[in-house]
This record gives sequence, C-alpha cells and structure tokens, in this order.
Amino acid sequence: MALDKPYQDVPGTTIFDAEQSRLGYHLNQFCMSLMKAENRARFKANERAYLDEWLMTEEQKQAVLARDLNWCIRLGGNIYFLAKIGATDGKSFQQMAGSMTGMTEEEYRDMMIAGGRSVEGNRVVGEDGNAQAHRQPQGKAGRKEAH
Amino acid sequence: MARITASVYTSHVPAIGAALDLGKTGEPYWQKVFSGYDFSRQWLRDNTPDVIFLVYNDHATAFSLEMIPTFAIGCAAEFQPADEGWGPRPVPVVKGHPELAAHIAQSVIQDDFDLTIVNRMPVDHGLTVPLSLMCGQPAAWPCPVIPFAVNVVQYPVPSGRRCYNLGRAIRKAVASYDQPLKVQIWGTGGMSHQLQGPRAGLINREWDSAFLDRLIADPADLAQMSHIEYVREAGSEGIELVMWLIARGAMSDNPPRVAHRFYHVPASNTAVGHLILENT
Amino acid sequence: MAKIVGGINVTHVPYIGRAIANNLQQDPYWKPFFDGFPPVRQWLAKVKPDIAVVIYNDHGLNFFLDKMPTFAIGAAPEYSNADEGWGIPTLPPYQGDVDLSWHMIDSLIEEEFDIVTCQEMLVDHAFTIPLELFWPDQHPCPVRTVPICVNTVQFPLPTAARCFKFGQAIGRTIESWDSDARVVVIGTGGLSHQLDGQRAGFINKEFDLMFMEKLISDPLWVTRYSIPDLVELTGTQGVELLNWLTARGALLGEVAKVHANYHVPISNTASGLLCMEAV
Amino acid sequence: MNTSKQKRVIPGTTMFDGEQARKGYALNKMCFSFNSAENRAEYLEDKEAYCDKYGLNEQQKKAALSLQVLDMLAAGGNAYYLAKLGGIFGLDMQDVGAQQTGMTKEAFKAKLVEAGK
Repeated sequence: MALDKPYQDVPGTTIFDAEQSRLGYHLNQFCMSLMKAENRARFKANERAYLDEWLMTEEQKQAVLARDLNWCIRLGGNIYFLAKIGATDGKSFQQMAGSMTGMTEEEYRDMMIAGGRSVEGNRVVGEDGNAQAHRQPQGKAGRKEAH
Repeated sequence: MARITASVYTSHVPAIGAALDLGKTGEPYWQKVFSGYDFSRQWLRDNTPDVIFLVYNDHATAFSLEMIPTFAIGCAAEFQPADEGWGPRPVPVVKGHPELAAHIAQSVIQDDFDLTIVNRMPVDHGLTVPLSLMCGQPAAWPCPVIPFAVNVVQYPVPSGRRCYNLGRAIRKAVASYDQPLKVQIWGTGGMSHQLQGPRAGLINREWDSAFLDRLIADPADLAQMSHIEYVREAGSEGIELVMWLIARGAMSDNPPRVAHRFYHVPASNTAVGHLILENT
Repeated sequence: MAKIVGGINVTHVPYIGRAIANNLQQDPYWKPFFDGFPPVRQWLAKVKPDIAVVIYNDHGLNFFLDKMPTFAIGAAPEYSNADEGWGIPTLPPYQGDVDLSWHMIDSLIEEEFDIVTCQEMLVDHAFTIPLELFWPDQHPCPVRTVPICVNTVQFPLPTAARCFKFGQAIGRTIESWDSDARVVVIGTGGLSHQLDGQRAGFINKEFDLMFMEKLISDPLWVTRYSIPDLVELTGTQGVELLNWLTARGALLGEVAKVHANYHVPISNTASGLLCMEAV
Repeated sequence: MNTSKQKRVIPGTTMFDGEQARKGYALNKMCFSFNSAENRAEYLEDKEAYCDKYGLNEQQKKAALSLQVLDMLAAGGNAYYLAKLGGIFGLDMQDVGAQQTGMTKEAFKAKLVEAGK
C-alpha cells in the first residue's frame, strides 16, 4: 500500500481499513444478517448451522461461537457489525466493550464512571498505560479466563 | 430565501436511546446525562425550525460492506427507524424534505461533492437518538428531517477539511433555496470514545474540551486535524467528530452565539458532548 | 510504479452483444461498426496491458434508485455479469485486482473524491461489451479489471469539469501504485443518443465529431457546457460521454490519436471509438 | 418548487431528476426486478397482480400495462429501467423510439441513418 498507516502504533486499537474490511467481509455480512428478527431466531436455534450458511473461515466461526470479540476483530470484524451479535445475545455496547478488555461489566462500568480510560500511556505502543499488551488482561474476568 | 439559523452538536450513543425507551431517564446514572438536555428541549420548542439537516453515521444498518458511500443524502419522503438487532426503537417515522434535499444535492454536486443520492433508507440510532435527546418522546418529530450519512466506519474516511468544506457548500445550497425556510444543521457522534479492543473505554476530557473551544472559535483551523490525532487522542470511534465540522462549516462566518454547552462522562462508553450555536 | 499504456473510449449498446452472439460482424448494418476494432486489437497486442480500469455507467443492474452513487469503485476479487432483463447469455466473471482497487480508493478519498466502495458488484453491458469487443472470444478476459461507475442516470449528475478532475485523480493514483503492472483506461458510453421522449432518436454528429477531436487536443473544451447543455446537445443518454471525459482525464498530459471510428447508427446511438496514447 | 424553476426546457425531453425519481420509484423498482427471469415469468402470468405487488399507482399501472412509453415516462419511468419491461415483449430500443415519436420503426431507423450522413 502506498499510503502510510500511522494508526498501527496505537495500542489495543484496530483501524477498520481496506485490509480489515477485505479480511472480514463475510464475517461482517453475517453480523448484518442479524438485523432481521427471523435470522436472529434461526441463529439462536442452531448457531453452528447458521454460521455454516456463510462463506466465513472456520476460525471466524470459532471466534463468533466463542463470543471473543477481540478475536473477531483480528479476523476483520468491525465493532458496529459485531454489535449485532451482542444485540442478539441481549448485550449492551458496554458489556461488549468490557468483554474486550478482560474486565467484568461492573469493573468496566466503574472505570467509565470514574472518567473512562486515560489516554496517558495509551497513545503509542510501548508506553505503560493499561491498554498496552504487557498489561493484559486488565480485569478479574480476564484473569479468570487466563487460568 | 432559506437560511441556516443554528447548529446543534451532540453525541448519539445507542444506550441513551435505550434508557429513554425503557423509561430509565430518572435513574441517577442517566439523570446526569439527560439533565444536560433540559435546556435544549425548551430551546428547540422555542426555536423549532422548518427543516433539520441531520448529519450522522450509519452503524452497519442501511449500508453493508457491499457498498459504503462516503456521503449519502436522504431524498425520500420518509425514513423508517431501523431494527439494528435489538428491534426497532419505538420512535416516530422520520419525515423527509424531498424538495430541499434534492436542491441541496443538486447544488453541492455542482460544487464537486460526490454525494450518493438515497431514495430509501432505514435510519438507525445515529439519527434517532439526537432527535430523542432534543425532542423527548413526542408522537411525531417536530419538523421534517434530511438525513445525511457520512462514512466514518470503513477507512478511508473523509478528512475533517473535506467535511468542513462540505458544510460550506451546504450553506451556499440552503441560501439559494427560494422558500423562506429556517433550517438547522445538526452534527452528531463523538466525543471521545473507543468501543473496541483492549483500549475500549478511552476518554479524553481535556482534548474534548479543547475540541469544543476550537469548534466554536476557529473551526477552519480545527478542520486541519489529521485522522490519526482523532484516533490517538479521542479513541477509534472519536473519529465521528469530523461530522461536527460539516455542521460547523454550514454556519455563517460571523462568530456564533453559544446558546448552550454541556459535557458529561460517561454515557455507556462515551463522553457526551453537546453544543447549540446560533447564527448571529 | 504502474504504467498507463493508453486509453480507449467506446460506445456500449446492449444490442452489440446480440450482434456478437449472432455473428453479424460482416452484416452490412454492423460492418462499419465492427471494422473499427481490428486496429485497436493490434494496438492492445502491442502495449500488452495487465489491467483494465473501466469507467462506465450502470443501467439498473448493480445499482437501483434506492441508493445512487455519483462515483463508485469496485473492490471485489471478481465481478459477475448477470441477466439485465433481456435474457441475453451472460459472460463469464471478470477477475478483479483488489490491491489496485483499494489503492485507488485510499488515494481518491485522500484527494477529496467522495466515492462509494463496493466489495460486491455486478457488471452490466457497459462494462462487458467493450471488453468483448477488444478481446473477442477470449474467456476469461485476459486482463484483470477495476470497474468505476459514474452516475449518468439520475440527475444531478457530476459536472464535466468534476469528471475530468476525477479522471486525472484516477490517473495519478494508478501511476503512484507500487507495481509493475501495465494499465489501460477504458471509458464507455455515448455518443449522442436519446432513448426517451418525443425527441427519441436524437443524434448530433457535428458535436460528436468535435468532441472526439477536442478530447485529443483540448479536453477541457467540453467543460464549458453544463449538464443541461449536454443533454440538449447530445440527448438524455448522450451525457454518457462524461465517461469518455473521465477516461481522458486519467491519461494525464498530452495524448495522440492511435485510431478512431464513428458511425451512425447502432440501434438508437451514434457509436464512437477513440484509442489514445500518451505522447 | 424551487428546483423546477431552474429546469431547462428541452422539447420532447425529460431529465430524470429527483422529482422524476421519486415519482417513478415503484414503477422503476418493478422494472428493476425484471433483471431476473423468474420475475419476468411471474409478471407475464398476472401482470396486474405483479404491478400491485410493487405498489404502482393507477397511472403507472395503466401506462405499464398498455406499454405506452410516453405515459410511463410521464409517470416517472426511466428509459434504462423501462427497457427491461420492453424486453419482456421483445421490444428493442428502436421499437420504443418509434413508438414515442409516432413513426413507423422503418421511418425511425431511416431518420437515424440520415442523422449519420
């Protein structure tokens, strides 16, 4: 690509650019289908069978089944599309966002009420903020999963 | 001649719509958010325009990755609130203003803005939440609305400068419409927030505050800000703020009167910012 | 960096597809039209493009009036042709070049063109027929493709000046692409014709010939005309010449005529063919 | 309406602008559906029911059923879309052109040939 991608050095952040959009095309189109009540019902009745109707990679299907949004994003998912999965599960944006940080819903909510995540240390990869790779996972939920 | 009388800027968090629809506005958490709009609802009752030109972004609702327009103008007579996955919001149908929309399309396309013309489009929370915040829960919205969708989801997204200049072209278009309509332009989205990845929850109060100051005082300079600064400082979804520059660009060159200013953290994942600027 | 080998502008009437299917190339009605192509095919054999960037307008196959983009660019790995309503046999899919597509999308938005990106896109006769005429009987088509649609259907249309600038930006983005690919730019549509209303059948030979000449020597000449002027001068569908102008813009700088042909009529249309290369 | 004032009047010519696009939405949408052979067959089976399915108003329905191109244009039809309806009945663009200009197809063709001289 001829244009610079200056956004790759922002920690814990994936910019939904052409490459991601290509990678995640079918994953995101699957998400989009969940805007219809009928499709949500079919997905819930048999997730695997519904996923198999889409030209997604096996890994993308696994990431959806695991409801691992960070994994979905690595595979080209975009948060606005992925939100339809959360909606199908009856989850709010806040619950979804919490799940990506390894925090419980309560921990995440408290962080937000306290003014949100600070930008200090979280601007550029290699600083020492709480979104940096070496500080993951951040919360109790993540630690539980880590074991 | 039609004229732009004022501009309104506000975040459009879906959880705000949910809180309204589920009757949670009295809860202390939400009370703090909604209190910032008490003034605004009264202001809008006192200053109801003939048309609202509402700039927002579609959140994977009307546009799938099959086709993503940079700028799309709604020219239809009405727009249905969308089912975004939670079921449609229980809000009134949005009535459009096809004549003014077509006129604006004609004028700004002549001015080298390559709009996508939309004759049918479901509208999502990006459009209906600002209306709810400003109008409460009426049986019908107070006036016709022209939806204007901007791609801030799939990169490349338009630059702040392009958005600001588009606002100026819209100003010119409105001024050349020969009905005496009062038009408000609303810029929605932002302020700092990030919904994705380990940096989710990012908020930058100081930066937001400076953004509001500069938006009021020197928007042309603010429009020079690069994408990367939005992302780094205001979070990956903070890029939505470029849409505020469209509304600001549509205001006259005279310094505006600041009718109202409000800022609160958080509403769900987002720093809520809100401004009302009147043309002087 | 990629190299633009030249450009070809050509008319795109669906009827031509039927003539090809029925082998009517030597038929007296069709001969003056088909005879225009051998020199262009020879030129293509000489300049050997790897990729064709095809600038055209969709006729209600991929886009409907629910959402009508001014400028749209394909970014798909392949593009299928489909039945446009007449049941004419469809052609096999065309290979895309997603790297070039996205490179173009990135730089065009950077240059303040407010395009629509399409990761799925059906291509209609305006795209397929020219390729069929340039590379007859070669299936799949021997070049990779990037389709670019200009709205010449639902008013307001982009101005001629905007189309020319869009073309220039397309040219710059191709030339800044880090690749050794050879690219031919194709513009399709026109020339003067009108399919609808009491004025149906309108042809303006004088204007068409002037346009073809000026496209070589002074492409900005046509930007003096507004869209209503162009409708008046060339017919409601004659405005498809905006695709020619866009393709000409992409050639950047001065060009020389390699070959030209003009013939009236093909169905309701004045057909033009103009092959150009940089000097 | 504001925009209509700036409209250029060219005899026998309609520019397909926003006003036309809104007026003709249902008619054009029906024609767009004829991209599929299945839909074309369904139309031929019961034309009126098919028009109703796409919400055509009386003017549009009447124009479509009678295949009167000028009437369809007056009802907001666009030539590229109407061509798909004409195609069902084997009408090519010269048939359509002749009908609109009140000429025989032969005379219409001759007029085109003349224009090239």
